Amino acid sequence: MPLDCRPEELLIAAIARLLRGCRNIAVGVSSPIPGSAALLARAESETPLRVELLESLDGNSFTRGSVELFDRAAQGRIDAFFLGGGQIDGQANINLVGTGDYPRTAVRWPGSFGSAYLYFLVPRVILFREEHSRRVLVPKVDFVSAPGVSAPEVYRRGGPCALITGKALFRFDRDRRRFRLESLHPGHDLADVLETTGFDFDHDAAPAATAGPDAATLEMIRGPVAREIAKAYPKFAARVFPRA
Amino acid sequence: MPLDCRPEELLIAAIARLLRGCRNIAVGVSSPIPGSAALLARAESETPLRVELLESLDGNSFTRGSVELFDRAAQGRIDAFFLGGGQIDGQANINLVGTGDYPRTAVRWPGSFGSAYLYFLVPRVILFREEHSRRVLVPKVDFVSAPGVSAPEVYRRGGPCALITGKALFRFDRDRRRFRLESLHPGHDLADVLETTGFDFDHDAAPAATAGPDAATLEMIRGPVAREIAKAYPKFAARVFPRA
Amino acid sequence: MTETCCFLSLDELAAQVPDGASLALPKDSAGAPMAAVRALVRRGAKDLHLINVPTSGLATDILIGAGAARLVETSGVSLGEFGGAPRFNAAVKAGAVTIRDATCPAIYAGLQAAEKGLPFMPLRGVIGSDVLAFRDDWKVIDNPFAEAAVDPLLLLPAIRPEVALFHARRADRLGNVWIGVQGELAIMAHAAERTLVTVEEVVEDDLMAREESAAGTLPAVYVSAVAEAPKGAWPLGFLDLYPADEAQLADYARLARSAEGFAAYLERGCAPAVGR
Amino acid sequence: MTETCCFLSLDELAAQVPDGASLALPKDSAGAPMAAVRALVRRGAKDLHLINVPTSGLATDILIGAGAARLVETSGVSLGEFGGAPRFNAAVKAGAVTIRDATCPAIYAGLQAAEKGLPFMPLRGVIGSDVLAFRDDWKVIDNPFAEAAVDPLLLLPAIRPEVALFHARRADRLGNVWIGVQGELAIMAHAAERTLVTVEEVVEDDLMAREESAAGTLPAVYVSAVAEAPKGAWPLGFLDLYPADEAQLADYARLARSAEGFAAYLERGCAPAVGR
Repeated sequence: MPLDCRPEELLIAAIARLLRGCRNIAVGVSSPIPGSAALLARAESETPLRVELLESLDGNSFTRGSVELFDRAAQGRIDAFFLGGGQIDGQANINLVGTGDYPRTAVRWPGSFGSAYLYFLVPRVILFREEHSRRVLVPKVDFVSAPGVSAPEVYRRGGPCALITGKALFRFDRDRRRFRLESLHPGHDLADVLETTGFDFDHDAAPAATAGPDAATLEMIRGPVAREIAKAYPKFAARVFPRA
Repeated sequence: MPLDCRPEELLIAAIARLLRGCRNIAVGVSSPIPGSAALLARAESETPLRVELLESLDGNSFTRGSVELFDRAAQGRIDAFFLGGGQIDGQANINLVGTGDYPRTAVRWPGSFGSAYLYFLVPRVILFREEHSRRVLVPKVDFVSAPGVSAPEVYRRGGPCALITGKALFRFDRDRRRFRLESLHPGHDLADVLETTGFDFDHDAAPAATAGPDAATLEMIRGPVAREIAKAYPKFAARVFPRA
Repeated sequence: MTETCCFLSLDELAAQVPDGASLALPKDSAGAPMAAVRALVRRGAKDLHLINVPTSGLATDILIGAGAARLVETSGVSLGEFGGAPRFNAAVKAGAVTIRDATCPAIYAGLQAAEKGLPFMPLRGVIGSDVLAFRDDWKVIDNPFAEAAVDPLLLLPAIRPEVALFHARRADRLGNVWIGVQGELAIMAHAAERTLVTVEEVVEDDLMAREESAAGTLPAVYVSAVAEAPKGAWPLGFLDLYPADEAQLADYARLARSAEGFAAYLERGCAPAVGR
Repeated sequence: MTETCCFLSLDELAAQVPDGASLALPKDSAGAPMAAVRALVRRGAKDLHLINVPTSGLATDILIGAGAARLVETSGVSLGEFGGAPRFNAAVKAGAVTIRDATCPAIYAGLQAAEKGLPFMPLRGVIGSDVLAFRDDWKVIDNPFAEAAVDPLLLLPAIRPEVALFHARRADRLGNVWIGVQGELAIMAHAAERTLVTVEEVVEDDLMAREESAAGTLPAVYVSAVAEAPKGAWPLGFLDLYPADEAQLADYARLARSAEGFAAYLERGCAPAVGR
């Protein structure tokens, strides 16, 4: 019987499952849910697992400056990273720059950050965007900050492995260059996800439900994970884990 | 009237004159005389002059490792450097590798160190070798660790400006690609230098004498310079400046 | 060590950044020189070519809002949890600044090329992105060491800023600057022609004297001038010294939505006494 | 932080360097791991491909003399004031090792290419030298960013050592290693597949906990194993901790002129207890 948990806790548990087997996870700025998921994965891992929280002054082991993240990714010392997108399309292209004609985009977002590089170098990139709408999940992004797939001659050691939103979890099939719906979060149905997704994707007739955290996991999330993530994201922690 | 000074002191004074106008001088390993000359140039300079002694733990300002010397040279932050050579020829090519057919050279020297790079990047490279003989000063080096001159299309911001030995001081004319004898050290004559130099060079009929240090300079050498160089080269200092 | 660095007031330091200069600025979270940015606004700096290393926020937004920049080379401009960068976004939309979108490691690569006196540095990734498509100063070559038949590889031209400007924890009297684990500040300074630094405090110890402090020190040879500016990152937070002034930042984010609101913020916020 | 580094004895550490491996070693003056080198000789290591970063001396001479190396990539091997490196010189002359002569910044460039996951790094200079003439693994291209008609530019392929091995002042219990201003040790470790470190002492403090010590620390993520080896650089000197053992070095320089003398030195000098 599913436990009563907050949507953020469901996402944290679901993302942590995607991180199983990793040895080194890096989490970018403004990423409290991926950060919590990485900390949960570390807490549940039977083998050593490092988490680098870029947001946090003492939550990472970079001693040569932030260029070290990119070098480490190239060295194969980062197994998983998270990217978002103002727009994400069905080929897993992401747009962090803006909508409309570049450069005088109608809406301007911050910029591509390290995405155009890390998407190629980190084996397991998880796309995370809570908003699940046709505004975000588009047929074709207006600007490709980082492409989801590459021509065979392009050096590429990594790329998208999954997309998780507030409604559903998709796996990305790199060979077919398409997303496949893996599960629907409790409370959401296929018709709604089809309606609010701007790109085509594969799916079962009756998709599974995204599993929530079990009691032990939930205890872990609300205890050590909540306390640790609060150091980097105090406001997030106060809102989501009021009792931690 | 020339002061009575040691040959090392004459060399130190002569090299220091070659360093006038520099702002940043780097001195490689095993270079007590160039190091002393750089310290003398600093003591006599009216404008700020930095000296980086690579040999010394605290005699240089590199905090990112020894790669910083090479980066700094490329940035234009090193005005002068010293190179030697097992062989030096009339085009200012230097050989730090060995004699005979490479790689199984009959005599093997340590290797080219940074010469193949710094010779191109540092504006004022001073060649220093105490031994003045046909063994060292050859018509053509057996192995070019670093070439004295380059084709016009080759990026080159620096190169040889002078060669100083135990007998004489030569200037290198980059346009004519030849050395010109500038002065003979006291006690040496042109006939001897012609006899002991394996390459052709230009010279006046009666070359000048290399000026020794004046009283103030000698005091500087034997005082603050001697004390400072002793930190990096205690044995050299004890031998040459027994009273410092 | 020879003393070549000079100590200036904030306004004197700002006067060392000529109009039209290319100006490298670090991330908001790692040494954004806010007091110096206000001094640049006070002196009416203009036509700056901003190089964000590799991203920015408030520092770039204020300079753009004040009309001090003609071009921004960046991998991202954002106020973080306070939302988008309003004057940057408006200026991009209006075409009031030229934007050169990059990606973080490409900016580091360009600076490292300059640090090494190289014409370019290679970088993996990026191929197939619109970041590359809109950068006609970047080149793709076929990797000459490739084992495969073709192996396209991006080359980034050197970025050599005329001025690098950042805020640091401390400097000593010789101009050595403690940068700690913020290695990108060393890359900026190595790459730049001149480096200007504001610091929380000037200390009497020689930072180069002990190995432990030397390891995190940018030597004075790279430092053109230092200005003491306590709370010089305000209203941003700075390392573990002080937290962000959240009320100020929220205020900025709200006011800067309009040009008028931004002007009102500036009038209040860039007076010489503020933030000192 | 997760503990992934392991603590080994010197002989266990030496066993982590497989025969035939490429092995990066630092300069004699900046972390040459002499105790580990003796352990390698004791275990009879062979066919090593030595990469001097960027030069070496006693460490390389002993490994060559002991028949442990098949190839040496170096910018210089010398005993400094004790003269040439006798076993190196003899082996080169006899063709007993393959020599790849380089120049210091080329070795750094190759390691930095590996550090950045790049196929190569460019380098200025070197063109027209015989260093380049004898390196068929190096390439010269025409700089694609050149303003002039032609601009030949050297490209160095990445150097990715299987093992980096060096001696450092201290490690903590998590495997973080203090390297101070010896930044080339970080480059070596970043570039290498595995990094083995001997240290003067293991300390109880977490070196990453304070910014001052973190700035000079190689994080444990790069460190495969650590062995405690007090006086681990002996008979070389080490930083300001101890001076070179000049009598030993003079003895070595004299004995190692002949293969027999070297063998006698080894017998005395590589017994497990020596240098500990």
